[in-house]
Amino acid sequence: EPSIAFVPKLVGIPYFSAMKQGFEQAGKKFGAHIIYQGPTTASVSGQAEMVQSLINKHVTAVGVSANSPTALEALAKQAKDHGILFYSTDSQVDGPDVDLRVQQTSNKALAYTVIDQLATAIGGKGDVAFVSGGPTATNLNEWIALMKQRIAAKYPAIKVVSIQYAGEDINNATQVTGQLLSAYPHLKGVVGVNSTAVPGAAQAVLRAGLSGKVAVTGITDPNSIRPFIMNGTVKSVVLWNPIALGYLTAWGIMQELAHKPFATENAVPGLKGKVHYDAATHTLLLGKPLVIDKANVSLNF
Amino acid sequence: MSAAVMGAPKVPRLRLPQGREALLLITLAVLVAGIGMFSHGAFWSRINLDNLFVSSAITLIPAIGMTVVILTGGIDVSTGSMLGLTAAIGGSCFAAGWSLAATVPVFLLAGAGLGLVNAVLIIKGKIPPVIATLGTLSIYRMIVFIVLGSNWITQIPPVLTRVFVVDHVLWLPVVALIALGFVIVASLYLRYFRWGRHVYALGNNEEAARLAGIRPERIKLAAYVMLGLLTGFAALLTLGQSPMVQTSTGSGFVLQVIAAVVLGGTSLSGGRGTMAGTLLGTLVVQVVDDGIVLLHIQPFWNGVALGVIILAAIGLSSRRDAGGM
Amino acid sequence: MALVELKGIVKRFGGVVALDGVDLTLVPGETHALLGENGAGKSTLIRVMTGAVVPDEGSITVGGTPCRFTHPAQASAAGIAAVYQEPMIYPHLSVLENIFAGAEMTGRFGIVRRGAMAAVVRPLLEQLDLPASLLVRRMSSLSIGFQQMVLITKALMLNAQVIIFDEPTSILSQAETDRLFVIIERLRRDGRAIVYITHRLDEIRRIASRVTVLTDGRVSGTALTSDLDEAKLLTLMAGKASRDYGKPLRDRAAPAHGTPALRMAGLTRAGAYQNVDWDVPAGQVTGVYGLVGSGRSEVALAAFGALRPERGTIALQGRPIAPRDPAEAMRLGIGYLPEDRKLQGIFATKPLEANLTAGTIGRFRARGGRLDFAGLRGEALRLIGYYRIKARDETIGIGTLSGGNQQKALFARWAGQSLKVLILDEPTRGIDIGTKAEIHDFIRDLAAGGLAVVVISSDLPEVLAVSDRIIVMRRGSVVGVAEGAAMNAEAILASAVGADARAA
Amino acid sequence: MHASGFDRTRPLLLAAMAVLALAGFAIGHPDILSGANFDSMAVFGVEIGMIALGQTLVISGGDSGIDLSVGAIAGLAQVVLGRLLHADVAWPLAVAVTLGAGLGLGAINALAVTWLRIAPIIATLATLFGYAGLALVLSGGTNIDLTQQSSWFLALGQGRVLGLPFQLIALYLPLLAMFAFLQHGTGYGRALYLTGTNDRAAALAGLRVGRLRGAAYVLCGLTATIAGIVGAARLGTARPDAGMNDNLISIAIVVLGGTGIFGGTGSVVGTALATVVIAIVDYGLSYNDFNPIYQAGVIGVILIGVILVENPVLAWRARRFK
Ligand SMILES: Nc1ncnc2c1ncn2[C@@H]1O[C@H](COP(=O)(O)OP(=O)(O)OP(=O)(O)O)[C@@H](O)[C@H]1O
Ligand SMILES: Nc1ncnc2c1ncn2[C@@H]1O[C@H](COP(=O)(O)OP(=O)(O)OP(=O)(O)O)[C@@H](O)[C@H]1O
Ligand SMILES: [Mg+2]
Ligand SMILES: [Mg+2]
Repeated sequence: EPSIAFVPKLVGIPYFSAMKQGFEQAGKKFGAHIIYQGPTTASVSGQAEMVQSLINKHVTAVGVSANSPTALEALAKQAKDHGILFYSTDSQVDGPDVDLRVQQTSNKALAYTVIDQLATAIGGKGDVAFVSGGPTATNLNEWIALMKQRIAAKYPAIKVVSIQYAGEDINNATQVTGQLLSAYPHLKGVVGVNSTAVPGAAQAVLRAGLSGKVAVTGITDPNSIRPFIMNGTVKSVVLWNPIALGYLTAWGIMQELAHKPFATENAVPGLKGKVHYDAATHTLLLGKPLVIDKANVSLNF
Repeated sequence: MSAAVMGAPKVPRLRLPQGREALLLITLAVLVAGIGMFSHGAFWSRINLDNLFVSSAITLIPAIGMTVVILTGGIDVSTGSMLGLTAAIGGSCFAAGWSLAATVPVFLLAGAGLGLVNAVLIIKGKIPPVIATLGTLSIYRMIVFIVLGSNWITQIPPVLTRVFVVDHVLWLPVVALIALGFVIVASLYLRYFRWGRHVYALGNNEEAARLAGIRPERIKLAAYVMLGLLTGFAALLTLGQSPMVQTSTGSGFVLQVIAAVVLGGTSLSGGRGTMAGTLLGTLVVQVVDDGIVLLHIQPFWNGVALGVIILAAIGLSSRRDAGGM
Repeated sequence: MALVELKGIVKRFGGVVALDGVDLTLVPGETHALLGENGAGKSTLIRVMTGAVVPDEGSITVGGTPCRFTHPAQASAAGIAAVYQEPMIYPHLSVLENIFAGAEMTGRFGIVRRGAMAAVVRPLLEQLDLPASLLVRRMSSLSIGFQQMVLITKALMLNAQVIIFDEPTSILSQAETDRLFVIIERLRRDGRAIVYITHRLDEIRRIASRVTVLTDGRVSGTALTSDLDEAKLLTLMAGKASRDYGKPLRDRAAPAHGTPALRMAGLTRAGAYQNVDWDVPAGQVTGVYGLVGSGRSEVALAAFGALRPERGTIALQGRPIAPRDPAEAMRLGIGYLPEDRKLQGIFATKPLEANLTAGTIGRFRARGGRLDFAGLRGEALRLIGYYRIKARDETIGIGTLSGGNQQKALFARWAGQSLKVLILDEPTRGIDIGTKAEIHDFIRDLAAGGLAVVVISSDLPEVLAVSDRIIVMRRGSVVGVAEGAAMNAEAILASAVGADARAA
Repeated sequence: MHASGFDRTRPLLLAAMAVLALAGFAIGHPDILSGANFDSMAVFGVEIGMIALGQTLVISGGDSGIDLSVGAIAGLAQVVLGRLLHADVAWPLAVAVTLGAGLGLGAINALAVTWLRIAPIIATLATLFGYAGLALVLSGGTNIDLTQQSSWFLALGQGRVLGLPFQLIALYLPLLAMFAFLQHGTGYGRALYLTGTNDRAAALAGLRVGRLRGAAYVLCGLTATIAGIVGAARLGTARPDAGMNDNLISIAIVVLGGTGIFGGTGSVVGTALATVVIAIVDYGLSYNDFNPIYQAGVIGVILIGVILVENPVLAWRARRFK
């Protein structure tokens, strides 16, 4: 039975636990032992240390949701030299030595969907602010860039007045949003870019008595945002299904280990719909972003 | 070299607090005036003031306990983990459907209990406070991970937010009023009550205090337990501020608390400092932090601005405080 | 009827036997002096009585009931109070709080009654001739002399049955000592038992009725003061007769001509000293006498670069200097032995060797920037031997030495350096009589070697014994300079105290 | 007693603990005793170990000395280096400039503490914000890719000497030797110990207290910078947040190594042994599939446990001397 190790950006957050759940479902189904280990903070070096120890232990496959796109390239090569499969999922590693990449959804589709939701909520015009997580998180920064791109192209009446960084901490997000609300009295909307920023921003808006006047949306999971969707502060947020992402990753690894090549469109047992594969970048793509609103907020992840 | 360092006499002074409070007050006034002016009134908006008062209060409440602990010559660096752990324990009760009335004591007891663990390690185990609490900092955080099992708790009753944060009494959010009340009581207690004076005596010279019949162990025990209790209360308030418990809840918090206390003029070697200083220190930190967003400073420059303002404001006042040569 | 009875007290510190079966009986209405060489065990005995140190063997009875003190609180409950040799202060608290720490007067709800405490202590301050304004000052802002006065006040305040003084007057001058004695005498008549430790024999004769001599942790004799003369005492202490103390040691140097090695002119620092002129010639010992707080130490600190004067000039061998810190002063050739041994002098947790060589580290450099450890050790051993410091070896922590031996070590640290000017502030504080004379010899030798030496002391006989000239200061000003025949005790005391001060 | 006040009990306990930990892990997974694993432990221990060397000096200098900015310095150093390399500056020059910058950052700390007389915890907290902010500004918040740089440069973090990691043999051990020599063999070390013990007495003995302490902060800035450079070369990446966890760990290592936070005691030798213990425990736990959340907790237990074991040992030794 092959052992598949997954090193998330950090442990202790529901998002990666959900991915782990998907990994384990697939592990049970396809016969693989899943090892889930990661640093307790999103530390590049901590992640590298875990990957190194897993390589030294000669697991069958090791992979990450990367805290840095380049910092693990040397380790990917080392894995390859030891005959260990190296993959990245959720947040990718650059370079030629990555055997498999699994992408939740196209970054572009995700960012565009968020902005479309925002535009609907604020009527297509007004001042908005972004609240992000860590200022150095690669994928968050990429999404922000794409969101701005969408605004420039499609919603010229929307103006991004500020981008703030609150880390992975809901209290900081609440506080920063509170400050934004006073610093920009005409603010119409707040976009939370990571899973703590959206509920934090919603809480600040709620506290300031601006529910309904300032729209909040962004990228987060249903569990975190449920209270705010139920009380009407937030209409919709955007995500994908992390359990499915984990599941797909594990399936993809099993395919690779069995030397079964991917088609451009793949049917995955246990997943609905077809999964696209890009041979040039060795990337499996889970699917379209998922809009979460009152109708489907009972999803549990 | 400061005059005080050489042990040389200086002009008579009436009481402990040095010019530090006055200097902090001036610093605060300058910051408030400056930010008030350049933020085009945004600083004075209700939303901002509430925001400021609520976050100040949540820092201030444990800072009161921390001041006492540092006055005794000790320190507790586990406060952030303690806050996280009490929030996790209390939050689990909420998640299990406990009522507010049943859960509030859980927060306070959990906090006091964790404080007691620190106290016992320090007093009975004779472990230097930094080491003991560095140890429990990691251990408490580990327990947070175990308790939460990497799920965030979101079932926090909204009434917490309403009661502590949204409702106002006398123009202040309830938390702020509570914090202010605590500061006043603690300040009076330290200043006018026998036990409070013993805290200072102990921090000044433990050996002398022991020889004078003061029992250092009891005072230390009370100080650490009280800090735990206040931290437990702050955990409850944190959930009123943002209704979610994360595994990272409270990390980075202790530095903020210690910074406020030390900035307020409390000496890390003990025996010197006041509650008023801690109050002002807390406000200065929060106002600087607030001003950076209000002044529309580019986010990447936040840290630089924060660092420079602290160095400038504190550096100038410290130099003055030390009185030159 | 004995108030306190110690029997067979033994206390060991590691390998050192500090007390080796000591018996002591204290009776009410008697002042009992304890005498002994440095390191004889006096302070340890005191600490046993106050519960600060738990003896290994022996028994203590107070008022007939056997006691075993494991915490100082028990001793103070039993009515025993002490002024320790090393000032036990709360530096950041006010004088009032220092006096009442642990014994606050409280009213309803445990509120501390400052007013009442001040009212209680004020008469006592008056008797000690201390201003009431002292009460609100921060303890650390006082010079050590004043701190000592405050601690004495504190012990007197406690209203204890047994009051112990461990060298209370070692940095007090005649005037303060006199005031203290009046109070001690009254307490004695009140029926208290007083224990008094000192190295000044004249004081013993003035107030003590009984003397116990300790030698190497044993009682070598107890006698009524009236039965003892100096020679006998010294023999008891050291087992040998010592040189007559108090006589001039040597011929005075001829009055110096030419530029003095150190000259300070018009030195002023508001609130501390005004218009101070000091001329310190090379090859001589210049004594500086004054009451506690007369500003002697502060002027010295100015010369040493530790406290900048506001006005005035300092010249070294005719060249004006303005040292910014002690390091610069030392490079110029000025040294200063501070008066506050614990705070300004020793590195308590460091070995004797490091303490002895702290000022000369830079001189012991071997190849490759290495410290010359053999050299350091050699120098330390030389100093230990030369100045007869009683210590197991040079690696022992200086904090475990007796007060007098710590003082000798500090003296050795400075005397061992090559300088032009050396200012010694209370150099013999806590040093026993036998050794004191030796230190005086050392001081005279330094001067004879061409060094300009200043001796600041509150001990008038000492100043008279070692000095070639004496500067007298009062309230921050120089009020007299005496030389040759003019150097007599009465005249110097009179100008130090000031005619007006007595009246006030 | 040594001038350092350093007692041999602690190093012995730490050494024993390292052996025990290894033995314990070997029960679960005997192949942990392989060369590759020791290699990895060394590689991951070296950077924090270097930072801890500097931190030891700062803490032992007294006056509540502490440097909270070490992590930020490491991150800023990486960013400066990354920028220079991307501007096609030759790597030796870029490294040299970065080292110079690191000295400067340390010097700012030194000035804030000794000249502005700000309490070290506040001063270095402020510079922590400042340096981390500068790193963000200079990098634009992004990951800087150094994987394409000269392999000579990358060898600083990935190379090998005598079959062992380059940074261990050529950087850490020499640094450790230098710092140990500085502390125990030179006048500077002696003077810093005295300053840490009693700064008033030190000043009045003619020691330049401000300079002595200031130098400790400068050296600490330097070690953090070297650690940052090694990290960048090891990962082929420069990041503004590279040192985010280093502050607390470096302090924990220093106190575990026996340096008292009130100053005047301790030794980099203890710090080095503590680094070894932490590296073994850290790596060993993850090698044994322990959930990483227990790693921090175990380190907490070690901190407390060492003192709980040491206290009776010290008491016993004191009694034995009677
Ligand atoms: N804490 C301690 N640890 C080790 N040795 C100690 C300690 N305290 C005192 N000693 C030793 O006990 C002996 C007696 O010291 P003590 O202080 O009682 O002497 P003393 O008679 O008061 O001398 P002095 O006149 O110099 O004050 C000395 O040899 C001293 O070194
Ligand atoms: N009556 C007083 N009450 C309190 N402080 C006083 C009084 N008189 C003088 N002082 C303080 O004492 C200081 C002088 O102390 P300094 O140490 O220089 O004197 P000194 O002659 O060396 O006395 P000491 O023997 O106490 O060391 C002055 O700065 C002054 O502030
Ligand atoms: Mg003594
Ligand atoms: Mg003096």
